[in-house]
Amino acid sequence: MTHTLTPTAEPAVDVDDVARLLNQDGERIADRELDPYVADIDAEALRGLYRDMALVRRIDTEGVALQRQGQLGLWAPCQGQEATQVGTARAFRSDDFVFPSYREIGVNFVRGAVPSDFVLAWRGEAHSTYNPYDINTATPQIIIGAQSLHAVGYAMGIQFDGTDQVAAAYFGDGATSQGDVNEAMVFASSFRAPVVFVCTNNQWAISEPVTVQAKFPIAGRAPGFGIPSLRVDGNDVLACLAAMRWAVDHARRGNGPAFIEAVTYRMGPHTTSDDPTRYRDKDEVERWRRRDPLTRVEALLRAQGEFSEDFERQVAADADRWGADVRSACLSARTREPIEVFDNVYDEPHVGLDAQRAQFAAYLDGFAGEEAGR
Amino acid sequence: MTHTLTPTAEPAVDVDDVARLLNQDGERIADRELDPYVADIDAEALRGLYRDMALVRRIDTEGVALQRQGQLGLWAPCQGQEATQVGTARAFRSDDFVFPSYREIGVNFVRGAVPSDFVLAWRGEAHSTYNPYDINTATPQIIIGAQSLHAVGYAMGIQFDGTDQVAAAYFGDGATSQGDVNEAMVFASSFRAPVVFVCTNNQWAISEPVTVQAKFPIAGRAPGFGIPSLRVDGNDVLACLAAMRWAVDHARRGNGPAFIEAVTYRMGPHTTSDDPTRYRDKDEVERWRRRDPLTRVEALLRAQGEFSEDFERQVAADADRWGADVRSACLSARTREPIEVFDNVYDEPHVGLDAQRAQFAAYLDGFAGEEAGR
Amino acid sequence: MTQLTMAKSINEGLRRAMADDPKVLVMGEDIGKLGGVFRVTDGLLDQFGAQRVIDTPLAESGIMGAAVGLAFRGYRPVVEIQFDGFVYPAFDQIVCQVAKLHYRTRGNVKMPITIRIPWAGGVGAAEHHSESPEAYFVHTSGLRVVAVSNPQDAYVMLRQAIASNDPVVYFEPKRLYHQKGEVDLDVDLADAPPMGLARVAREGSDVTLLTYGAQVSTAMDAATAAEDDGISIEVIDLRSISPVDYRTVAASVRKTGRVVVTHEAAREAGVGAELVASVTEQCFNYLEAPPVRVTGHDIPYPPAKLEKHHLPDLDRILDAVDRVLDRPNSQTGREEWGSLESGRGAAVGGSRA
Amino acid sequence: MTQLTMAKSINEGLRRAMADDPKVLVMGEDIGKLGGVFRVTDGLLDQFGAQRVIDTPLAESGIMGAAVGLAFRGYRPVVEIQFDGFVYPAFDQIVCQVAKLHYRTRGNVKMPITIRIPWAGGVGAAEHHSESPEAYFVHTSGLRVVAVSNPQDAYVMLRQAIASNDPVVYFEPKRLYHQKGEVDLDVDLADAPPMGLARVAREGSDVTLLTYGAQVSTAMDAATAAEDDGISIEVIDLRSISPVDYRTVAASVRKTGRVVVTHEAAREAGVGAELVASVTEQCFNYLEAPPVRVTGHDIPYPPAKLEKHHLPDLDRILDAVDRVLDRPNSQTGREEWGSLESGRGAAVGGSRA
Ligand SMILES: Cc1ncc(C[n+]2csc(CCOP(=O)(O)OP(=O)(O)O)c2C)c(N)n1
Ligand SMILES: Cc1ncc(C[n+]2csc(CCOP(=O)(O)OP(=O)(O)O)c2C)c(N)n1
Ligand SMILES: [Mg+2]
Ligand SMILES: [Mg+2]
Repeated sequence: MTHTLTPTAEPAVDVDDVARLLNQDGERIADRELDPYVADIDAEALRGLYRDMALVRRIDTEGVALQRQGQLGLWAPCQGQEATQVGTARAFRSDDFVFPSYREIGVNFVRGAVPSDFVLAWRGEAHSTYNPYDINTATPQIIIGAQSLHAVGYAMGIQFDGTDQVAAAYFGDGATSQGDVNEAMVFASSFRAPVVFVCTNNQWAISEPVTVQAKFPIAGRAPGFGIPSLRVDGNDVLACLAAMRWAVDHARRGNGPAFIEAVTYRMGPHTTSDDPTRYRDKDEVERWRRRDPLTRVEALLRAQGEFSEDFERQVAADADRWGADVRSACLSARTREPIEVFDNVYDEPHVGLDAQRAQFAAYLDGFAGEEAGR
Repeated sequence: MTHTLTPTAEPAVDVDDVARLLNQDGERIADRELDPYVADIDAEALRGLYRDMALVRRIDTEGVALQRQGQLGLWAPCQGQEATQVGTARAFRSDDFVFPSYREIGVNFVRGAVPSDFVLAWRGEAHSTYNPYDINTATPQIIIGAQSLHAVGYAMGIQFDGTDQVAAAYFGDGATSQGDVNEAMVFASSFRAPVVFVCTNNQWAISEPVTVQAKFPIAGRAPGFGIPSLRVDGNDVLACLAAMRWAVDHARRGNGPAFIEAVTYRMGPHTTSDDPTRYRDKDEVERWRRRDPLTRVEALLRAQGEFSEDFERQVAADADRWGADVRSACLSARTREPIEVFDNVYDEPHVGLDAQRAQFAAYLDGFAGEEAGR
Repeated sequence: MTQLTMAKSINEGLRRAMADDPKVLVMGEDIGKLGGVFRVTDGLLDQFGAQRVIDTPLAESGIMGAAVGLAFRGYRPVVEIQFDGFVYPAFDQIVCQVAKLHYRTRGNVKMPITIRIPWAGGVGAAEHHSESPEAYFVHTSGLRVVAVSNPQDAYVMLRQAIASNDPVVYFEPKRLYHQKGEVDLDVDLADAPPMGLARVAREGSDVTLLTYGAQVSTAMDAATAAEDDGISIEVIDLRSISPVDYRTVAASVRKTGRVVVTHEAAREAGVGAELVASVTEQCFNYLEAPPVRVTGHDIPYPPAKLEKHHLPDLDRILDAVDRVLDRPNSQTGREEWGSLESGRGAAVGGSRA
Repeated sequence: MTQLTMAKSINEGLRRAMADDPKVLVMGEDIGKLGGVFRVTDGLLDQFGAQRVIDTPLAESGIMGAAVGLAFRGYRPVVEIQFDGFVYPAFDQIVCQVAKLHYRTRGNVKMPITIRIPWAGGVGAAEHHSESPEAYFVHTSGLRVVAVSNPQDAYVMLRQAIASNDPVVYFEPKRLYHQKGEVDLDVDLADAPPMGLARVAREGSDVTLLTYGAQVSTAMDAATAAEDDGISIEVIDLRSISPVDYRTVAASVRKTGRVVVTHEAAREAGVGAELVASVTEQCFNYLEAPPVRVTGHDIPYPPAKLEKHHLPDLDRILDAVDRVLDRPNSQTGREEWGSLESGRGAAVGGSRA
């Protein structure tokens, strides 16, 4: 009823006003709507989710360490967001196409990225490593919000091709302020495109609390665009999986776009260059530490007697292997040759750049001799 | 409750799902919420609104005629939208500040524009005529949606200055797809800025029906940004006035932004260059002709015995005078001197442009002689 | 061969490209039922349907971003920006995504997007409808930029732009839309001159006149007028303004030794600056006089009634020709940047602190 | 006089401008509590409060559009764009509104907006964090564009930019943020050289080396190195790149007859093109050799590990100096645009239709 006055009071934003299947103590909460979407998740599957999160956390820790050791120029940690990333990403089919932003370590992990993919860009060796078509995942986007439109365009293409794939875009709470993200909702809604928007509301955009972007629940914005949405506990991997399965299913069935707001927390700094003590309370961080996405799955599994020492050891070993692999991919990186800066600017011959490249090649050739002479 | 699944069905868009105080036959409809806002509107005031609309229609007709006669390069007719423009604009105080788009003839009329202001820009004599500070109205914006942000910035300034003015932005249904308009809602909401957004949903953006932009009621989008909104019959001048008074009042009292969607119809072409027969039904136009914003006020006044022949004559005479004044302002326009293209690019001396100007002056000086010589 | 307007030849280019390749689609504002505000997409909706002729919401960044996503999916979107002055909301998507994704993904993701822009002035339009933003795109590495000057080129170069795996910004001069010319629609596209090649539009020996787009006809008129004064002007239609075919340009300059460049866009850091700088670098020893630029002033596009004083017309071009030939001209006797020599303080601006 | 980093001197510039004029406010992302990602606005929130130090939502078009509205209201907003590569979403508001409103309103509405942009590369950053977009703004009539190279200029020119009634794009080289220099914060701003004036950073007689921003120090290093070879380079720090103080430039070129221009931005239609074109137009008869540009390649900014091959360093500048002096250099014996002479068809691209 848009023709009666809507309330003028600001809706309160409560981080606990979320769909949830596991509480902080790891107790399973029934949810009539979401339960069907995770009916198949047995202990084995749950352990799989736990393992994913543990490995992602390890990759993240390794990334931070490598940056501290001067091996990476930068790292954008995802600690605290493992459930959001793993839970949502596990809802895709491999032939769905995902447009992540820079912090989606867990999404890329689930999509099939290999160790070097996590570090070489932050090391400054390449803007991207994997071929997007190999893992049906675009290279992580740095321009805030831009990828949301790419996902919509890709989804329009799916529609035209008549397949039942879906596309998805990941972005942050800060990103919701960008025109692009809103235009993406307009386009998705108008074309009923099979796209899912995943907003990782980790409470912060660098130093700005989410209230600078939105004095209202972000998930409440999508319905205004005609897009159904769901606000989910982003530290509850089961709820994230269920919500995302609902959303993906919705899009896959031809019902158009869907929107997920995963309410979580960025435990670390924005990037390794950031100093969060300048702008946020230790208390807040501590409060969220008690909501750790891994511990609550562990608690559930333990309560079910499904968290064996064997499993624990295996996960630790796998994590160590991943950590080691990431590290060695980083340390063994080969820096490309100077002349390769000219590669792939264009797909076809380019008279201007080809000449410039030749000129630079001549410069590089002469350089050694000249250098010696000086 | 954003954590439960929202309905997936598209909300139906019904042009009659609007707040209304006058039906098509000019009968007054009671509305508990809006009535208080027009309690002071007696027959005299109603005649004033009617007169405004009649004069605006006449200016519009004159503009079209002048364009057809080759006196204007273009004209963007407002026929059908008089109630939206006059009704909403009458809700402002003169010290409020308005950011209109290019079709707001009635808004500018109410704000105090003089005859030449309506034609000289379309004639190509100037990008704008009036000094915005004289009538507290920015020059009409052509870049779709851009002015929505200007209004928010202005409103932030009002806030900082601690006055009780409000700012307002007018834009169309098409404009709601632009990033800028959505960012404007984000900023307005975050800063609780005293700004009112007026979306004139005239069903068309050039050749695109509103359903290309939004498969849902536009007013329903604002609440998602934390902004209360109202969908009003844009052909009902009384309802437009009431709704806008509510919105302006809301903003003026420090409650932050408000949003009005006025549901109306663009009776004419997009501009005089446009040929709407290519894309829309005659029937639709005819249906909307029966909703004419002037006739229903006339009917009400007649029913009340308040629409005298005298008044009719007076309005006709005033309209004729306005028409004549607009025409003569157009025909007597002086085109500026060639060298004046350099005026006002910068406010302060500019070594580059000043040299270029001098060079061009020398060129213009020499031109006559050289021309003769050739 | 048939006589077609430029608008119609572009329309045919789109139609045939779409017929030949199911991955080609067109998208933009009002391009469907209306056929575009210039009727360039007229009839395409009927022929190809709403999935390939897409009326989009009114948001240029959205259009461009969606086109990027479609390119990711293997489509070849042809995007129409309704008017030159409305491309800026899409600038971020063009500069950061369209231009860079191929580089970013090390060639794995192609961006075969053609961005059609009805372009430039001289049509008496309202503000924002007569802009010449081409230099922004020329300065953006990763894009190709072409500007057409006649119906035949419009047809062929559009086909080539759409066929290119690289993103191409394709400028269509509005004031030529209704001009007719001979068009061979059955030309063998593989045999036609590639869009990267410049064309000597008129041979001459005294002055090389470089230009593109609608200015080509103004330049041709200037060359004809100059002939009466015994001055032989070689007019080069650059066609591609990024990259520029300097082989053709240099051959001409080495012959004439004198260069005039003309375009509608503002002068400062415009395409003309690049042309003068490159020609000077490459042909310095052949130059008999400093190249002169005849361009729009460094002002926002003026109101329609004044645009003729902004646009570089035949007389301004001829005045510049006189300058490079050291014949009497409007600037004779004036010191270059004369005003610079005086009033150091006041003239430089920004000193009010 | 005191030793300050450039970041601190800009911070002081903001602080004092805000203290002097209540209409000055700063706005941008993370500029409040955090003090900006480069700490340039450190302490301002505490001193001036949240109404004058405004942490905005994450939307550059929104920031710029709101700044326009504030300017309408009589404020003098200083906008921080977090990194050079994030200015593009604001491009439409800058080009169509900030740059044009004064012209559009015939001088009635002033746009005293300062757009601060942490700028350019050489700091090993991720993609989009090392861009040099200045030519886009130089080509935009209605804007002034400055680039600072040392803490003192940074302070004075920021004050002048904020005091100017015209919009100013103010580029701050990231790689100089932490370099210290002598700063006189009590300089009389009315007496200080206006921001429009160039500065002869080092006198010389053989070659004029034109540059701005962080490249000034590279240029100074090159001049020092060249001295060992007996080459005397005059380095000019342009400071204002729109407009350019051609009086100072021309005086130097008339003395040296040889010009090298260097900047990080891509070459094509960059600021260097304008400089070469203008210098050629104005000083043609004094030129002994074609001016040479030493710039970033015409490529998207490369990954950090490769940026040193993109950025014009001391060696590339010296190589160009050798070229303009006709000394042996890397291009000796190569035909200019050599590849152009061969392989007409394939090399021009876009021919796959
Ligand atoms: C267009 C643009 N503007 C600014 C930035 C700088 N920036 C990088 S991350 C970031 C905050 C993003 O916050 P959010 O969207 O919540 O994502 P998060 O970092 O929390 O994952 C900002 C402002 C950018 N990358 N792109
Ligand atoms: C940024 C931008 N894109 C495109 C246009 C071209 N254009 C002018 S009016 C218009 C339609 C606007 O529709 P709407 O917002 O509904 O306003 P209305 O014309 O119906 O009043 C378009 C696409 C423009 N002026 N600005
Ligand atoms: Mg965040
Ligand atoms: Mg409309």
